Amino acid sequence: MAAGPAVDMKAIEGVLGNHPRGATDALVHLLQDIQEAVNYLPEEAIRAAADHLEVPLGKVYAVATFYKAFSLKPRGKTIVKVCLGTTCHIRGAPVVVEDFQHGLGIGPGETTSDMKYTLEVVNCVGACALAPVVIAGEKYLADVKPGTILKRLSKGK
Amino acid sequence: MEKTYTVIPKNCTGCRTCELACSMVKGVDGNLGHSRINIYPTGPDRFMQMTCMQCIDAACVSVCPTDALMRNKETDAVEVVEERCIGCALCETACPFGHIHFDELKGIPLKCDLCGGEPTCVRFCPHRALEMRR
Amino acid sequence: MRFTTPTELADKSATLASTDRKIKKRVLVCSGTGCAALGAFEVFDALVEAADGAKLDLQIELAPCADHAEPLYATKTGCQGFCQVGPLVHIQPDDILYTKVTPKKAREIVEQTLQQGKVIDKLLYKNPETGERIAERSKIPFYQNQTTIALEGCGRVAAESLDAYLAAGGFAPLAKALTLTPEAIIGEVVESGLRGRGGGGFATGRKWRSCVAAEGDERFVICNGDEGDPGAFMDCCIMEGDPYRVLEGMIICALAVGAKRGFIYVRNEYPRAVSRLQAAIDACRAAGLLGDNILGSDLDFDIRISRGGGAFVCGESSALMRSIEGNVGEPRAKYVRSVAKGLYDKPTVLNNVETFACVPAIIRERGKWFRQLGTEGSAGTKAFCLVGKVVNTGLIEVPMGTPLRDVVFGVGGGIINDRPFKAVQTGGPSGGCLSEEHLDLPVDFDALTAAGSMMGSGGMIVMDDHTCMVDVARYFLKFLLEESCGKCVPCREGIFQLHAMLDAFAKGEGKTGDLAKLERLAEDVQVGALCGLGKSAPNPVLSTLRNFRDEYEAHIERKKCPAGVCQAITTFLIDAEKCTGCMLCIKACPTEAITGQKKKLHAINQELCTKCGACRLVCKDDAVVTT
Amino acid sequence: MTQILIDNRKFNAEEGETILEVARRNQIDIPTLCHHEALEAVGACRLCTVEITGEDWNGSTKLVSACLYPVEEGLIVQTRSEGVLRLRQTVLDLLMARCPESTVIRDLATQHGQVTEYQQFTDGSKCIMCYLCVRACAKLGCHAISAVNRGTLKEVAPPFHEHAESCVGCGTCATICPTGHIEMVDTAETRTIWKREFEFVTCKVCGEPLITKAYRDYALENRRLPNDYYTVCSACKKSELSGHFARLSL
Repeated sequence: MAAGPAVDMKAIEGVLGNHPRGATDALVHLLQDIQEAVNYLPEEAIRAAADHLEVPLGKVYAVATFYKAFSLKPRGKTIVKVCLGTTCHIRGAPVVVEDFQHGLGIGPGETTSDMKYTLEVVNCVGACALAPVVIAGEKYLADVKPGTILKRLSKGK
Repeated sequence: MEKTYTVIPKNCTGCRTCELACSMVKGVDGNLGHSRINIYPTGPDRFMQMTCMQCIDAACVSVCPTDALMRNKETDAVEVVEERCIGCALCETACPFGHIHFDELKGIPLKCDLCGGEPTCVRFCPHRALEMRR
Repeated sequence: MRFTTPTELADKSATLASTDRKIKKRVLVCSGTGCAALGAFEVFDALVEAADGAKLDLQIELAPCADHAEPLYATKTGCQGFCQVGPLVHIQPDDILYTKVTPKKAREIVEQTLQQGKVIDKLLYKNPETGERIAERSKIPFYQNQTTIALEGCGRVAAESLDAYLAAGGFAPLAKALTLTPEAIIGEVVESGLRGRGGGGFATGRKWRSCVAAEGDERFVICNGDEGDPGAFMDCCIMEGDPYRVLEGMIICALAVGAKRGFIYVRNEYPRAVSRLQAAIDACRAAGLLGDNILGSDLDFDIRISRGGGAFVCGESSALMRSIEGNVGEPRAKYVRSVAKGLYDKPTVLNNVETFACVPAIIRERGKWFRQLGTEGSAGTKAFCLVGKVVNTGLIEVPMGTPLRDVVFGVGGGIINDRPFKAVQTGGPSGGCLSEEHLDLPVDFDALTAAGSMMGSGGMIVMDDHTCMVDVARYFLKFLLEESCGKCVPCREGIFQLHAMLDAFAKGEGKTGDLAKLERLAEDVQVGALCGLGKSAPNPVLSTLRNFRDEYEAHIERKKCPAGVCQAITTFLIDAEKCTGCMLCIKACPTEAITGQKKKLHAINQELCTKCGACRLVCKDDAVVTT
Repeated sequence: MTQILIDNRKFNAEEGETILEVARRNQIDIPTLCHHEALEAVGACRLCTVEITGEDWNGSTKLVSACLYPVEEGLIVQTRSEGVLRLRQTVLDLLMARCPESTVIRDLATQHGQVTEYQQFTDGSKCIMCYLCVRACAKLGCHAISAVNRGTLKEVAPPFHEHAESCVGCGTCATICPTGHIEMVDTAETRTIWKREFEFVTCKVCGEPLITKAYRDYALENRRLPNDYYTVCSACKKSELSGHFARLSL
């Protein structure tokens, strides 16, 4: 495992405490809570979850790699989600993804080396009227025209 | 069960006809290594036939995780149900007598199943050293 | 307060309703995702500020949410539908709808409309065809042709307030259901002709009945809110905008089938729906509407939220149940139906959000009422998300059987920039594309299926002549390729190969005979895959092949993309006759590939052109052409 | 007891039995890749697809997987209909493209008349994702490997794609793998599998490798067997005991 930032075990233990020991059906929830707390799923967290819920590690790993919401790699400060829903697609979202590749050198699922941005592509976020739409952190950027996204990101609108 | 498989070591001359017969019937291409019965010399002109004793509380049966070893109610033999075997080879290790040979190629254990009640080895033993006794 | 009898509930509702009626003016600011992103919160703040200063006797609500303090990210709320012209401000009881409101305009609204009763003309919706301004919301064509049942309360009430739901008559259907026998409730649902809104269209009443008939010591009710189809967000809007209605539908179902535990499986991308539903569940527990002895009756029922992990396949019922159990969301073969062996192998009723949202109205108005809406085989109404290259993008609900043309050109207002209509994609990735010849098709379960598409959950994506159908099929297969669980061979390997073939077509690498190969594999995946996702995965290919075969042939035989979308085989040029030298395309081009001066013919440098199509998108004169 | 028709022959079946069980019992060949009698059926390979209909189905038919479909009274099954054969062929064609290196798949595909060539994967993998190894490992209670990721990227791997921690080196996965995808290397002293090296217990008489120490420990803990059973190989057990028995029979 590549050396990432130090893992906040306290936060993880805090999350574990919210789920009863051995509650196997809470697995997906627990992993979601951990990711919310520490931004990704560090190996330590996956092990801790397996221990806590008394689920085989292999199964936890299978679940963590199956669901798209989970990231096993540390993610950037701002998670930029490019919607690739149908409307966004036909209104030019693939070009927005290319803009990231050209401008920041990151593809979907990748993080800039300064840990500033992580690019994620998501299926329809239900904001088709704003297509193509990009969600930067918590901000919706509407009607993203080709070649404009990086400027808008730095301006935050 | 009507008859019991019985070895009579004092009649055995070490001719190994039983091994040959068994491997012809049960083995692959008559490979002697596949014989479920083996003859061991135990002294001058003394031999011991070693084959599965179909133990009552069989270690191989209890160790199997998939119930791939089952007792045949008619013959009382412990048989391998190949389709149920996942190839863990625990039975080979578990048998205290060394009577299960795990065939790496086929991925299944080989053991004596009494040939469905009429053992070939008994039929071929020229010296009545193997018998089905009442 | 905790209601211990239906009468207590009815009294409280009546009191709330009468207080409600005393409010002179009510301003509803839409905070749906679209409006919020366009500045609905700033509008709301400005309205409140101005109203405070003017000391007005009125109520301003951020409909449907009341907690605007939360970050924008979380405000994916159920909306008033007409996202295209947001932010929307709806003033009641006058039914005035203001569109594209800005904070500055908000002050104007307070001064002129609220204080002096004057309608501000320039904020009204302008009918693009007639140029006429329309004041009343109900007279705007977009709303005029709609009938709302599932979306009845969406965007009209504050979503987190149980009181608001009660004031609007909420939970009266539950009180009524408590006086009925389970069989009578099911009978009502059967009578209504309600069919599952999630895609399959299975008769809801019959499903409930078979669950009752199945053997088991415990039964479950599951609400499927894992709305994964790209371009569909109806369920999201309902869960966020009217969560109590969904809960009420589930409680009535639990009463009918004898379930004690329920689950709502909410898609990972809908955090706001989770918090809304959780708040609603908590409020219901406190009010004695969930938990033991609901409204003093024998009914014990509680609901838990289960969050999805971002997997489209979990919209499939057996995968969804595996996911609730904490497993990888792989579907199982459904040879034993989930009503008999579902969650934890117990009898389970699984319906989607919109289906449950229809139930309270059915109990209230009787099944017969619901049945007379819609068509013979498809009763009631259906919510759709009308998106794509259509003028009025938004959330709509129309009676089943409404002709496709009325939806696209009536409610939807036609195609953007008056381009030619090409296709409507319905049913999401599992659905298909309908072409112009289907425009007069009545939209219902059976008609769509017969035309080679399907109802699906209700996404409706409109496409114009600048949409390439090969690209659309490729897009959906790419989506499915990433979303296939990977369990069975036809889906995992078949979709990969189908996608690879379409990829080759888009690059101009298709060979004669490939279409037959594509078709055969698509048909095999359709019959051979394990679950509904896999079985329907080839639909986008098969339906586009059926209706737009010539486009495929153009890609393969002529190595050309008629719509000018597939980059590798498209060249962008400027039509010297049409170009007016307006410089719009020069500004839009991200790679500075277009040169030219004002009022002079522009030119595209092919070496620099990345074929993104930005120039064509902005050109008002149709001067950017593709070959 | 119900009666069903398979390939126009009538068979009795117990309630709860699958089509495959009834067919196999009556020596009707239905090919499978992911099926194993001792492991829970998953219906992943789709090779066992058969065509079913019923008398009151008005002539409509359905393709279902025989390993999962429970029999019902009056069920009519065709194991070699045109649709079945076509699908089987497609499944094998697809698997051929997935793992062109696998001779098992190639033989099977050729046997079924391979017709269509698809874009081949070039990663050299022979894995067809039948889940047999994963299920067998779970059956033994080790859970050392699992099916991770999804879609085309789905693969069998230990947690974190690192060495398999809870693996005991029993080798069952390699034995059960139908295509020989799982790599297991044995020397006189060690076994290497899933990026781990295991030391063998050797026969204390002849020194032959027996089972891995980890597997022995696992079996001792989970199967409650006396330690000595593990320290002598089968041949030496027999040889030692023959002398012992000879003395007894005197």
